[in-house]
Amino acid sequence: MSQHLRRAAFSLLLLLLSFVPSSAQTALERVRSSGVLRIGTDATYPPFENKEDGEFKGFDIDLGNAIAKEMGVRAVFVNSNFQGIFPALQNGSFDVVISALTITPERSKTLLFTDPYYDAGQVVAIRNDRKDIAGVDDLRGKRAGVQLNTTGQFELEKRGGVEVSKFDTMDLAMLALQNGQIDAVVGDAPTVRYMIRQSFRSLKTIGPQFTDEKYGIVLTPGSEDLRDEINKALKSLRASNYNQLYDKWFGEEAEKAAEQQAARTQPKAFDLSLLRHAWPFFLKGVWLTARLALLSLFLGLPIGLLLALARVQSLRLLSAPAAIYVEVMRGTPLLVQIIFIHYGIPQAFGLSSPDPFVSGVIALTLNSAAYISEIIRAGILSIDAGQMEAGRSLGMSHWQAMRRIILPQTFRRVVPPLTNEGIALLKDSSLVSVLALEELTRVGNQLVGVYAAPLTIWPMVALLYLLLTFPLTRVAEYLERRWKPVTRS
Amino acid sequence: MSQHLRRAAFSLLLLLLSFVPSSAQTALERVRSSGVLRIGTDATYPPFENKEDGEFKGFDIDLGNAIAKEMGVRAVFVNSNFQGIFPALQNGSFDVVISALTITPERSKTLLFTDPYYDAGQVVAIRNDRKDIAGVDDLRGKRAGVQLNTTGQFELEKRGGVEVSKFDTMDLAMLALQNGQIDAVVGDAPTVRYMIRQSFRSLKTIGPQFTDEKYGIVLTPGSEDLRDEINKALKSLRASNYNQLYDKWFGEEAEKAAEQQAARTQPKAFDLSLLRHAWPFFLKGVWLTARLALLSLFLGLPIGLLLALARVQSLRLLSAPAAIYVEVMRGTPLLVQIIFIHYGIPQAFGLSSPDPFVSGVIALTLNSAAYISEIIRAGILSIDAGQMEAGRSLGMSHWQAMRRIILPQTFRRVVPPLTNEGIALLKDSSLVSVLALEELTRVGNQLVGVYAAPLTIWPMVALLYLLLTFPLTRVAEYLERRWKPVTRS
Amino acid sequence: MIEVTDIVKRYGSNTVLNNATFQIKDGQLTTILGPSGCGKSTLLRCMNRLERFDRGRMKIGDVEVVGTEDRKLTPAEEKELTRRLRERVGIIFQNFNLFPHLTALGNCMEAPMTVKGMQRKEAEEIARQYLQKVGLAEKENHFPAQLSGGQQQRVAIARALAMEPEVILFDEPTSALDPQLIQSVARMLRALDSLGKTLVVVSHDMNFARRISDQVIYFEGGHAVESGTPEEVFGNPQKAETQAFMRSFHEDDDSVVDQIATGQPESEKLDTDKGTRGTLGQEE
Amino acid sequence: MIEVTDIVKRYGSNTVLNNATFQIKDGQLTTILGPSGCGKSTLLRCMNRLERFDRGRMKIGDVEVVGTEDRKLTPAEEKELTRRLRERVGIIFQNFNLFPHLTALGNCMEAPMTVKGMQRKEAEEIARQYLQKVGLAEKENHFPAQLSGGQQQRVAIARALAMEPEVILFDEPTSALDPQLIQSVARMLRALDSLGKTLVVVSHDMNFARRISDQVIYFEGGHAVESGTPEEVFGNPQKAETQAFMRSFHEDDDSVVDQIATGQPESEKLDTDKGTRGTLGQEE
Ligand SMILES: Nc1ncnc2c1ncn2[C@@H]1O[C@H](COP(=O)(O)OP(=O)(O)OP(=O)(O)O)[C@@H](O)[C@H]1O
Ligand SMILES: Nc1ncnc2c1ncn2[C@@H]1O[C@H](COP(=O)(O)OP(=O)(O)OP(=O)(O)O)[C@@H](O)[C@H]1O
Ligand SMILES: [Mg+2]
Ligand SMILES: [Mg+2]
Repeated sequence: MSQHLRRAAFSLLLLLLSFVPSSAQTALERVRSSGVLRIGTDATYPPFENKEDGEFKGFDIDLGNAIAKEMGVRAVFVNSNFQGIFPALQNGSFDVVISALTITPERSKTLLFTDPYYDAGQVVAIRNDRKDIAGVDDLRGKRAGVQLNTTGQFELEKRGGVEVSKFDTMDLAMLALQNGQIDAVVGDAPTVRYMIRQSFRSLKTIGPQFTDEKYGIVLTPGSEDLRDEINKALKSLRASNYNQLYDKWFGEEAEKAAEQQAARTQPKAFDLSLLRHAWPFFLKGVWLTARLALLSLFLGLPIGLLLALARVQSLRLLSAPAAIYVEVMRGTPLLVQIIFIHYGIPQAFGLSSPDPFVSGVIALTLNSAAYISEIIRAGILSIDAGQMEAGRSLGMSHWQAMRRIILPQTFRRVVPPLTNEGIALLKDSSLVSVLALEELTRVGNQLVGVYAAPLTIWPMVALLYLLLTFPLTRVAEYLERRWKPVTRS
Repeated sequence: MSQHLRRAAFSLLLLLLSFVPSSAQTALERVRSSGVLRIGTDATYPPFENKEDGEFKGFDIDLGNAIAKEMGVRAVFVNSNFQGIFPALQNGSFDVVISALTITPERSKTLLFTDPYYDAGQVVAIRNDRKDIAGVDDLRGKRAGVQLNTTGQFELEKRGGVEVSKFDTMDLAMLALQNGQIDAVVGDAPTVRYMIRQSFRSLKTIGPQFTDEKYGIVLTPGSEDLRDEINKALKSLRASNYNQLYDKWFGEEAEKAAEQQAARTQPKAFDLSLLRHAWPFFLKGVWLTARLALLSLFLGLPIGLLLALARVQSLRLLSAPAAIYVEVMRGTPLLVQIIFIHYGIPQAFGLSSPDPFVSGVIALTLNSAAYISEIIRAGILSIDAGQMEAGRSLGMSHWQAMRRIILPQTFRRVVPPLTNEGIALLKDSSLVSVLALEELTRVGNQLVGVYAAPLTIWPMVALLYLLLTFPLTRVAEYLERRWKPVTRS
Repeated sequence: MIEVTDIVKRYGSNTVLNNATFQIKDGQLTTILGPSGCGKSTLLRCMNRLERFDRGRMKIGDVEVVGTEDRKLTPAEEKELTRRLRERVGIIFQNFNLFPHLTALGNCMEAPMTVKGMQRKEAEEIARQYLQKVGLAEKENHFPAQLSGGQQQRVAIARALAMEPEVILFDEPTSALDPQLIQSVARMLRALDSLGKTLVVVSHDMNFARRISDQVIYFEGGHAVESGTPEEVFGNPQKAETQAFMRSFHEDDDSVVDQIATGQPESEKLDTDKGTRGTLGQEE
Repeated sequence: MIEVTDIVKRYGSNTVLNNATFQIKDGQLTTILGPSGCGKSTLLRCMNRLERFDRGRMKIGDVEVVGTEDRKLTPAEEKELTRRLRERVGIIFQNFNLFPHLTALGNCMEAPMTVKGMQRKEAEEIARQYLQKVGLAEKENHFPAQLSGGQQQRVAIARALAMEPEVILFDEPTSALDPQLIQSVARMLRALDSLGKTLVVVSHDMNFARRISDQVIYFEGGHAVESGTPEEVFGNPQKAETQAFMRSFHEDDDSVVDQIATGQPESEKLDTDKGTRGTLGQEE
């Protein structure tokens, strides 16, 4: 599961730990009296939990129901995106969280875990045609792909002797493996298996899970009684029908079923159902990107105009600095400019760094202004010299002629290149993610980590950018038509 | 030390392990007979080893000399950049490597290590004014910064309870700490100390090193006899003057001395001496970036021109597709295009991925062509309709008039915006690092990891980009002057 | 033989050519006279297919063009038509439209090279020869922006002549020329004419027109009011419009000068743009 | 009073104005005649400070300008100078230079509004009034590209007049105009002149010049060869150049027509660009 999400959720958690709602009843009493066990889950992680046309489905769901049954109550599932799930648990929106959560010492500090209910170890994936690798131990001296900062990576590095290629996202690792650029991939068993079924039919997992991450059910500290009750339930389940439950979701025929199902949808089409879960993230990203780009464009235009004007007039005192500014701002990488504006400058003046968004907008503005100025300058120079002469001869000052005669003719000419710049800004804004701003590209990366379908998420991201540029280009087209110079015929 | 470097070196190593030169003598015999111990080192990692005006300096250097003395031979140091150091050791360019190398099981598989000679554990750094943190255990519930994939991160995550912020590079973590965005930084003791001395005087390290990474001297498998000899030497050194040697470089007065020295050069000026070590890396990056950008620009120009021509003529059959192409290529993020061209398309057609460089150039070309086409189109539209009429009335075909009358006038007008595009390409080429191409930006990131001075490396990177754009802008200026339309006065 | 029959050309609601009809014999020099805005330039532009007319027929040599409302051409047909038309017909624009990025010489060489595929040397020769004829031999390396109005106009003439078309359309070839140049242009036209070329000249310069034309067509309100030999049209014009127009052209008749001084009423009749043409006389 | 004294203007090696010297009294209408390329436009451009001349002095009203070689002005001085000069002096360009993005009306309103800070309504009134005078009342909403050559020229005239300058420089105000319009322009100039405005008109139209001017200056090779009343200059020119130039202007004298027909030698003398002006006669 994506690092970002996990960290984000965790910080939020720490933040909210403070105000736990004080309730007269204990957790268990509450459940008993109400007769319902409210279960929070992030239904975006099949085969553990996801929503198919409104229906909760998955191993965790069945498990939740089974447990409730054992306890003689009814299970009610509440869908909550992962970032919100712990805070929601804290303020009592539900009693437990069952959402394929790994039991970690880190979390145990602040949360209450039941006994583990699922063993999600690491597995090795290879190509179907690969014969010489039978398990993790055969990876000695081979190239194995992992996702950055996941158990898989740490494990391999602990063992050593394997050349570890770290990928930003699991899917990239799988792609690399499929394309034969690496020998194997190591990752969470369920995730890997799921991915293979969904999008990488030419790969297979081998050997046993060689570590154990265990999933557990989460409660808030203080609801020990409920925890114990659930543990009892789990124990008796293990004794009875846990196994068939397991087989239903992870057994042979499950695999087969899934494969058939997947086979029907091969190659994986553009799966809109994902949008149902992803849209809040996308929305956030799109909104941030749009704000960054538009703000910078509209702030960059006047500055660019001034720079252009400074360069087309004769006073060296004005034109020289403008020229240098353009040379430098275009010459140096935006990333460096962002880092300097956010870290360097404040440090130089002993100030604390500004809000990342502000730094981002400032950097994008100053940078785009340089490009815009050159576009406008070219436009101004393309206007026939006779126009300025005519204006001046009528008594206008250089600036008056500029404003009233030259610039109006210039703007209609520079609409297309200015559109270029606007669109470029939309893209460049993704660089501010270095300030940990979660704009569209970053969000895409995160979601690709969550869902197994890179070839679904990336087109989605692309599409969203397309949708972002669309209004821009439409406006540009309109202006072009609107300002079309009148010609003889 | 940078992940990238380590991995790169390691893969090179594996590659070269095959042809170990078969030598009659054993390693020890060779040393004895020649009377010199040839020591390889990457003199870019003070205080262990660096070159000050041609002189090897540092703890490892002194150690090397001491060991040689013990063995009754003379030490000769050979400087080799880290990527080349193991291959060089393999093919016998020197007998041992002393270069602050951590002993890892991974390396032990393929290399011969002596007993550890230095204990480089993890330390915690905080702001001088911070009182409430006395050691790693006080980090519970605090925000601690680490470098991605370093022992520091893994340690903290093992311990848990700490909110770990992962930074791409150590220096960014230090900056964040200095700016009070995090509470502490955890990292390799020597590195952290060195950084603090060099660039972060407002920070300090606290508590003991709470892990032990040990540095060892490296030999090739097969030179066990030499290894044993060196271990003897080390043992007797520990008995004698190892401590004063240690104090000389890491003791109080060393720190003071260094601080005074640093103080003299505060705030750290643009330290050109770094260039001496970094230039080979920079060179590689610059060269790759330049090739990517220029190739794409020159391939993108004709394509862009064709697109523009397709759009300014009346046949919908040609103009419509061109318009759509532009809309889509400008609309979607270059990163996505790169990934699709390198992974998506080959996968779709069951081909294996092309060479990353090729994929990169293709993506950049197709992308820039869209922007270029809009620039040229705007230029064409800015030419007075009378010109086309005049050409046509003389019997020229639409295309002849375009080629001979319109375009020549267009190009002089679009030089500035085209320069914009060329420069943008230089920057965008950094996106191909997603295909693990080590262009300038990536190299910068790596070097910042190696050296402690972000505010030295980043300006250097910026400067190099500036130097890359410089010829471009000069040529543009020249063309502008050269093509300046003749005016009345 | 050029036959123009009932040509109609509109710009939106504004009918610029209104059933214009006339013939021009091969090898003749025809001058088109008429008040400003009566459609002369438009006519020439239509004859060169720079603009399409809405209705009517036009026959130049064996090339026939019909109005767009009568028949829509396919792009291919259109292309072929214009090609054939333009290899016969050259035009000199009222506002020159010189190529600013080329020297006077370059302006004249361009078309022969690209269209006729001449060698540089050959084209250069021809270009020089015509620049010579218009007396710009030594300005050949000036760019248009470095030339005076008259010089620009002469470059435009040379550029058109260099293509040696059968039919040449001049839109006010002398507007910016002094009497001496007007004469040499006149001489040039005559010579071309005697070389069997067909010339159509739009001009405001009556003397010029009277002096050199075989045929004069008086244009007004978008159609050819009257046509005939200079003697006929200048001597005893038949139509009222023509008479009115001619009356304003007898400088030797001093009464005109007085007219002007006093701005007497008849000037109200001098209305061509259907807008009332004001006279400061009214204010005095 | 306009005094031009020994003005020299060079383009590189090419001396365009060569010690030009003349005076013009206030409220007079002066016509400058001369062969193409003799420097007339350049002179006007210098008088409007669109170009700087190298040597000599020029006094327009109380504004004095000296050649750049004699005295270099600071940007500030330059700015002030041009401002003062241009609020007195208006110019009408040989190639109009209309503002393509503005309608005929807009072209005439722009300056009054920006420079004189008039209100839109006020400016509109004035603009309409002058468009009226040049007979373009009903084209006021056309863009330059939608206007005929003559109409464009008249918009240019109206645009300049709308600023109501004391001195008006016309660079061939009638090149694209038909006789009727030439008359009304003549009338207009007269009227302006009777309003006490000083007018400098560059023209090739002798009749026009003779008819309306108080003073005629004959220009050639960059300096004023001869100046005087129309009667003097046209009647009995003193200088050889003037005579040669005048000879080519007596349409009633049929010999000229013959000359042209036969292209007889004297035409060789008709050289203004120092380049040999070829005549097709030679080829016949
Ligand atoms: N694109 C256009 N839209 C509307 N009206 C136009 C357009 N182009 C020209 N006109 C009108 O068509 C009429 C004829 O124009 P044209 O240029 O043919 O006149 P002309 O006879 O050449 O006049 P002149 O002798 O002044 O050049 C003019 O009244 C002009 O206003
Ligand atoms: N920028 C320039 N560089 C070089 N020569 C130039 C430049 N501009 C004008 N000239 C030359 O200066 C001379 C005078 O030009 P000018 O336009 O003043 O002539 P003119 O008297 O107005 O002629 P016309 O009556 O044809 O308009 C011409 O010979 C022209 O070639
Ligand atoms: Mg016309
Ligand atoms: Mg002129």
